[in-house]
Amino acid sequence: MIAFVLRRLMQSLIVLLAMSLLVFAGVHAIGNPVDVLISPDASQAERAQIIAAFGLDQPLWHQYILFLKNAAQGDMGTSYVYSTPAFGLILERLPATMELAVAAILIAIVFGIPLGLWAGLKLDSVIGKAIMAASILGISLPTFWVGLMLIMFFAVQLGWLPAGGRGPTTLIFGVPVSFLSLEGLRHLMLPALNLALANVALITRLARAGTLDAMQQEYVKFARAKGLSSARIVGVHVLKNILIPIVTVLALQFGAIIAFSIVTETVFAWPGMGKLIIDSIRVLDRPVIVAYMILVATLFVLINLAADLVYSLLDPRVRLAGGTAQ
Amino acid sequence: MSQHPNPILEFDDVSKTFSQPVDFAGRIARVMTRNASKPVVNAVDRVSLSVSHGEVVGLVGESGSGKSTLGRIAVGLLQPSRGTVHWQGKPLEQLDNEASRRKQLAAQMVFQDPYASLNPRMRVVDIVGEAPVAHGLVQKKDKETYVADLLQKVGLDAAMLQRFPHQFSGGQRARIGIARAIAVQPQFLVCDEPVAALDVSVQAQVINLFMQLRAELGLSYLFISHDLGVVRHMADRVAVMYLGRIVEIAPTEELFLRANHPYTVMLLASMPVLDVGQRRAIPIAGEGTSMETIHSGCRFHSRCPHAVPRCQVDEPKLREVAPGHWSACHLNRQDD
Amino acid sequence: AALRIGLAADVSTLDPHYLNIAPNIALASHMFDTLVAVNPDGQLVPGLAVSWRAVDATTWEFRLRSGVKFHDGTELTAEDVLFSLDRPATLVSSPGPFTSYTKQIVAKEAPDPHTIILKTARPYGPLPLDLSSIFIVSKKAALHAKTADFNSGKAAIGSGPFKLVQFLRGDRIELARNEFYWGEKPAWDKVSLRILTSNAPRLAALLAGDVDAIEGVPAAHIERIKADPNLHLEQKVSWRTLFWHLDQSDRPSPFITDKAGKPLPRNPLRDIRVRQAISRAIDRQALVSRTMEGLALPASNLVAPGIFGHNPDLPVEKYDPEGAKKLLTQAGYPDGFALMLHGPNNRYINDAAVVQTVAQFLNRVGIATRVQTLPLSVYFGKARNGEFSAALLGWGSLAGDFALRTVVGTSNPQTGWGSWNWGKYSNPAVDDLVRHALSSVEPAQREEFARDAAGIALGEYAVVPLHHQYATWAMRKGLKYTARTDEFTFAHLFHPQ
Amino acid sequence: MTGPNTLPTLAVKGLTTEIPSGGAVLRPVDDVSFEIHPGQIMGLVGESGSGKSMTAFSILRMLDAPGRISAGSIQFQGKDLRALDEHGMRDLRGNRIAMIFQDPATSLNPVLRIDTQMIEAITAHRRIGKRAARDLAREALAKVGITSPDERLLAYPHQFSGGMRQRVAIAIAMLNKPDLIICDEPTTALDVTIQAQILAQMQALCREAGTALIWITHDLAVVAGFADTVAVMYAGRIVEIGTVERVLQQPRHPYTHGLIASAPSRNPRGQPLPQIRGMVPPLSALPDGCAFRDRCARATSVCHSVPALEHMDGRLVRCFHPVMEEGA
Amino acid sequence: MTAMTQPQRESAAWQRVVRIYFSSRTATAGALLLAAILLAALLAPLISPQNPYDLSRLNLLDARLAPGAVSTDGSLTFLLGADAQGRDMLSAILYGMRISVTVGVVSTLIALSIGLIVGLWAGYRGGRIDAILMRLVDIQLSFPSIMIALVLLALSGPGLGKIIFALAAAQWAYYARTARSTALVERRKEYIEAATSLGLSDARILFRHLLPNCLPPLIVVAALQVASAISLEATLSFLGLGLPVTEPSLGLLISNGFEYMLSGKYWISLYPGIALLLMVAAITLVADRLRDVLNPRLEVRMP
Ligand SMILES: Nc1ncnc2c1ncn2[C@@H]1O[C@H](COP(=O)(O)OP(=O)(O)OP(=O)(O)O)[C@@H](O)[C@H]1O
Ligand SMILES: Nc1ncnc2c1ncn2[C@@H]1O[C@H](COP(=O)(O)OP(=O)(O)OP(=O)(O)O)[C@@H](O)[C@H]1O
Ligand SMILES: [Mg+2]
Ligand SMILES: [Mg+2]
Ligand code: NI
Repeated sequence: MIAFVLRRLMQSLIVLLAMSLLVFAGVHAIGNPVDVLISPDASQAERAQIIAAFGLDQPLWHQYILFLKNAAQGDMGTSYVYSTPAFGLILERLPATMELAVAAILIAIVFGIPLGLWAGLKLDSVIGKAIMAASILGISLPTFWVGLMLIMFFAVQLGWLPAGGRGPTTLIFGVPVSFLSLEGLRHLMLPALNLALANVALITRLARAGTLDAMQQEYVKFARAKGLSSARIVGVHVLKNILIPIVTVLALQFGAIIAFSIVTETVFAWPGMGKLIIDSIRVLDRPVIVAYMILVATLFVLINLAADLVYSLLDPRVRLAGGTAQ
Repeated sequence: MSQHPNPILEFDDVSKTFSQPVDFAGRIARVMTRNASKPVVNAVDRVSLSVSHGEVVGLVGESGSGKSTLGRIAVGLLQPSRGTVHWQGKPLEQLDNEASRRKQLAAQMVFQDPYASLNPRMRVVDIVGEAPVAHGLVQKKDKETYVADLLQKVGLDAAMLQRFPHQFSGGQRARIGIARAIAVQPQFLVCDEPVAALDVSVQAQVINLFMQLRAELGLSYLFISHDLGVVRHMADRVAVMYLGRIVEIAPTEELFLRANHPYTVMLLASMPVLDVGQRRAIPIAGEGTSMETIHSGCRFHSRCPHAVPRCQVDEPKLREVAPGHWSACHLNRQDD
Repeated sequence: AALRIGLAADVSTLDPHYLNIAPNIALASHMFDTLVAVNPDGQLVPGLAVSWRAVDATTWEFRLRSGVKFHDGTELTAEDVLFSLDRPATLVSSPGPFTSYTKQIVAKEAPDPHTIILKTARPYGPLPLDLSSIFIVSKKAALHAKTADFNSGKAAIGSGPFKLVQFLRGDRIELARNEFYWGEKPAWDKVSLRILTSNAPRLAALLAGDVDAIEGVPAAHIERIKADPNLHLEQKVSWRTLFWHLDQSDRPSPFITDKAGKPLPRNPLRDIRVRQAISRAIDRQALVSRTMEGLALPASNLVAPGIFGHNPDLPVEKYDPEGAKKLLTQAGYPDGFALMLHGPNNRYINDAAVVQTVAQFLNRVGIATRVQTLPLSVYFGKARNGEFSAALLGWGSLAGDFALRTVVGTSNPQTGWGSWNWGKYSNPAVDDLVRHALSSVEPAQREEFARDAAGIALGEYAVVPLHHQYATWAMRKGLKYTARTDEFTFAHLFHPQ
Repeated sequence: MTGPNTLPTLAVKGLTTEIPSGGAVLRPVDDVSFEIHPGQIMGLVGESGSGKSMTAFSILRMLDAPGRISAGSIQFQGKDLRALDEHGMRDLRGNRIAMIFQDPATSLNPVLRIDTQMIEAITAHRRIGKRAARDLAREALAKVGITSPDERLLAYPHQFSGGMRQRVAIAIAMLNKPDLIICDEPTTALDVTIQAQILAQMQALCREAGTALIWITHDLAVVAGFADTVAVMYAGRIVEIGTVERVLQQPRHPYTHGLIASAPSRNPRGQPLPQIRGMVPPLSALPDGCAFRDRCARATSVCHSVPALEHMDGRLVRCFHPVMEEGA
Repeated sequence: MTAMTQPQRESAAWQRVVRIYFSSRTATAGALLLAAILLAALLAPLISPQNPYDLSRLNLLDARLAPGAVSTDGSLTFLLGADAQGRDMLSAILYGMRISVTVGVVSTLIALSIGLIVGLWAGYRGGRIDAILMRLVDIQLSFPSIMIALVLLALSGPGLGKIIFALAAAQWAYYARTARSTALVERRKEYIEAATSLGLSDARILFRHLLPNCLPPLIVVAALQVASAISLEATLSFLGLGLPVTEPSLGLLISNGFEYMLSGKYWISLYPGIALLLMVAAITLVADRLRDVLNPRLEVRMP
């Protein structure tokens, strides 16, 4: 298991390197940030001067080597726009996004699993079918559209919840979080719901498929033959088995949630990483983009690693020592 | 001990170990946990055995003793870690490309589980006909007739060409597995517990089929089973494996009448027989030792009722206890 | 009383000299003053300088307002001004520095604490305009200050109407009234500026009562807001003019072909008749009323009416599709040709729709027009490289000659002229007039030159103007806003009704 | 049947189970009757698909929908199980009637520890502390010959060999000292040596505790050495039932006879084995009358009606033309 | 040997597939709906009242007319209203479905093929190849599709092909992972060993044996991904990274109309939304059933 973790981490380093190279090339291909940011009244000479000041006139590999050198010393570059260390900028936004993503995942789990179980156990019931139909709805509607509808309904029409923004934050271990106050929770509700919706649908479908499968298994029959109550059979025997694929998918989804949080954060004016990255991409703020991608990739690696570890906890048959396990 | 006439396939001191490849990270982890052992399974340990043309060699032994592994080595699905396999007298590694391709086809396997060994999403005509077409043994256009013929040969209706495996009964599936193997015109068949999953009445049909094929096509068999009754019926010679090693080899009748090795004796004793009134209550004799816990001495010593102190130290070698009857037990001769 | 405003764009830093982008300037204006201020109509008015004059062709004298106090209570002196004028040039790591506005100054001195003398290398009329972009910071607070010091509020010490309370990047900025403010005191003791970059959600925030006012009202909602008894709308013609850059370079244009898709030997846009035809084919009235939903004014100039250098003699092009067809025939394109219009899709009000609408009009007169809209990050770079045949640009300027120099002046890296002249229009006469205008320190004379230059350039369809955008603000009933032509949103211009 | 003259542990009479399937109704269990007394072991043999498991599940009332019991009675210690509600059944299952399944690999939940799976079987039926339940579990494991049960309790099923898993399943079945255990081919997947051990163990346990045992298998040899009585099923019906001695030494039904005749051990080495022609017809295509008639050499036109289960030579046989020759 | 003696020809495979498919009522409804949508999309040029791509046909004066209104020149009635350019919504939706179906299906197919090959290969070969491919997947997974879309847009301008590429690039990794995990299980099964011992080539084993057995779970994932590809395209359009504005997909229509939702002109966004929903629902229903049908076990066991 230690070998497994170590191997993963070493591979991840390569992933991060490749990642940063790709981002470099990508941003370079899109355009020149100076063209977007430069004062309208600046002359061509000034433009050339600024470009040179940023080293953007150097060959790309040159810029990349320089970046690596700095990165090795912990300097991921300074944002062009914010004039702040890029990594710090992202870390500053990380708690907000994490809060949102975690809330969304929690909602997905809390609603998705029971709904899926229900639909899987009561296959032919009206409710079971309705759940499946609703899940299609959840998957097919574009996030931004649902987001606006939520705002329209809950904020504008009913006036129950704020239309956007993050509520007041409290520091926990130096990390600002907003879910501790009622006001913060109220702000969190809609964006989290928006982000969760597609995932609720996904988890529901997964849980249903898992339940269907598990109910066919011999061990469920054996559990019945032991005289266990259906509550125990479903709540322990079935649930623990369906959790395994769900954990894997949720780990995968976590990345997607962060990606889609770009949209949700934009719609709900949520000051998270997603909004930062979309703004940065808009103005080609390369240090921020690179730092963001590296952070996200790292998160990914860690989450997948954690997922694999959880996986081996949930399913004792999984042995992590194996060659290059999942 | 390989002076049998005209062996078609011969294992010469063959071993197979399964181990985890240890990479850089693994090494670091081993240092960190101060764990120096490398997890190794000696699935097959220094086995020498030959099968003659037209001979049926039965291979028995308890679950996990390495029977299937040996079978897989025979048909080339696994490479031995040590030792060589001879095909018609020649070491496998000395065969040229064409010859080793021919060997590949000439040695086929009938798998243990008649269902898992059939691709659930392929129709019978493809399951059986794919390889002969791919190897140019038959024309594509003749595939159906060729497969139909084979099906008839194994006692299936040619009208079932287009069916999927699940649409067959267990006995029929076993026959499809056999048809697939003989479709590439092999000379040597490894049958890995081919009747274990079958009903009694069907079992008889399949055993009859094997014997019929042997008579018609002159096939040689390595017949793996732990059902001693079936092996006794089919085999000319029987080899008994225990934890990766062959502990006894003898002509069939000789083995059943004069079993020498304590493990063989125990095996024979636990075999249920259809004779009413023989109510035996066998005491629980340990749980089978596993491959990972072998240390030294005779592998059977922990379960052996006759174990002597020496059994814990020395590993016994195969010795000829009667003509053609070899056994590996210290109780046979005390001299060395 | 407290005021909450929804802003349409993110403020990247509070350092007023770091990045020359509108949201930063708008915010800085709450906390800092400039020597020369700009009134809501786009005219230069006294700021920290009560008066200024050109002593000679290259020497300017500014008289400072006395008794002005910074947020920390210290008094503003000429020292602070000189420091502030020097500071942009020290921020070398800015991609959009303010040095364009200080580079004309070759020498500066402060003969007494309330007088500043500035010298330029050549006669340079727009100096006061340039100085309206340079915020005056407290030398004491800002000396050696980094961006982080401004963001934390440590260095963000100005003399403006508000003091910084808190800057939550990407989320909100909290301000409090500067009780020492020298001008009219704002009506709000607390202001919260919230960043709401998406149109619909920003409006929703207003509707839901999360904010009291928003800027940049989406065009789609103007009607609804006008009809809503609880809301109030303010609008004003903005300084931003949208126009088409038509590729006039002497080579086959990249996105022009004949209708079968084969390249044309010549670039038809070099022919003034073709450019005129394009201008005539556009129904600006319909564009303004439909696509812009009334949020624009048909344009004939590069700068909006009332802005310095606007030439009132230039008529708005009449919609004349038949005339356009005739012109095309005369130019040798009786069957028209095929053209691709390019535009940004996240920059101006309804920009993508505007491009589509124009394409509609051009199709009507026989120019087979297609449309490609791109995000800004991609668009500007490509446009600058001359990769388009017809490209939409919006320009906001407080001086006509300035705009002409950059947008239609002959492109020349040495002089810095024509840095946004994507169409590569070039007319020495125009250049000459603009040069005269810029070097006139006498405003009336300067405006004369500027108008003449505009007359020639636009008469030759150097660019094809479309419309001037409206700037819009929506707020709850009971609030009023003094709408600004430069589109800036200033909390101190909101008043309870 | 031939047991001591006490109340039978289980008396099944005319049990018929139906599965509606695409318009038709399948009858995997058809008019099955037998009795079993405390301490007795009954072998239930038959080929795959003959309805052995369905019989077992019918007794436990654990048929998957849409299957249902359509006729017959199931008396367990004099109580009519068909009259019991689901709650009452649940109290019996795993408590008074336990069941062990064929495949040791799949009948234990792979993701739950052994102790969880054992303790829950106890606490589902008894008000007993966790610790006491664990003690019981440990005892039960030791009884089936698992060494160091304390460690084993903390293990997961995959850490056990097949034989040990099956022993765990047996231990679970015995936890509540049931009066009846139904074993559905519990040793088919195991090694002969382990099978022999388990058989011996089960036999001893039943004799000791007076538990009645139904042993489902298709291996006649297992029954021969182990059971008191044997019931042979074919296509949902019992075709022959009686003491092991009678039925296996002198089979009267042609099917039983054929099965025994085809065993390799009953035949000279290397010779073709006698085989029953054809194969078991699927339930949906059973011939009318005697289901075996298509494969039976002795069949005549009377076989188009269903023969009754009749007494003959100290056993019951369902055949118009029983085999009368001696020996098999 | 068997009870069945009369060799009867069994009906062709596809006939059985069809028969089984249509034995479910929901699946039949789904298929009909999908067929109707596909037909409408295919025949869009013939049945739609207007060619929404032909800018010379649009009239700005018709902008945002409500459903049922007649166009300024009186030539057509806007059954579902008109958008901000005076485009007939009905026509735009029909054409938009065409694009969205293409985008969703083609990008999914491409992503599926790439993902399948990568995943199968990684699962089949294991070891180093597996490690390399899976890390590639990791990179891909953490690379937002918005980035890819933007790079492509910069390199070659907007267009259907690029959007499809961007979506495919963003999604193949999901399939690769799913395929790999099934392949890991399947490759240990004996039928793969059987194929190996028959001397069949790796490619053959991969595609003829492994692939069909790894496909079913992927079909379900793919159906969902078609939906998410379509909605991702909408999202890209919303962010201005989508298709050319004059040739709107359903997603672009929705996002264009998005602004108008607050001002009562619901039809510009709502109707394309409904169309999208119906489409996705139909695809999901059909795919769910297809998975079942492709499962040979569903074929009744015959005597
Ligand atoms: N690919 C492999 N990797 C690691 N260990 C293996 C592998 N294949 C087999 N083994 C181990 O090798 C030993 C012998 O296995 P093998 O399958 O040959 O036994 P067997 O005699 O055929 O048993 P059975 O009767 O259960 O089929 C077992 O301990 C098994 O766990
Ligand atoms: N849900 C069902 N629908 C239709 N037929 C069924 C169903 N369940 C079982 N059957 C059929 O009922 C018959 C009896 O099945 P059962 O499982 O009792 O056989 P068995 O004797 O236990 O066989 P095996 O030895 O294979 O376990 C079989 O023909 C089976 O196909
Ligand atoms: Mg084996
Ligand atoms: Mg059964
Ligand atoms: Ni030999």
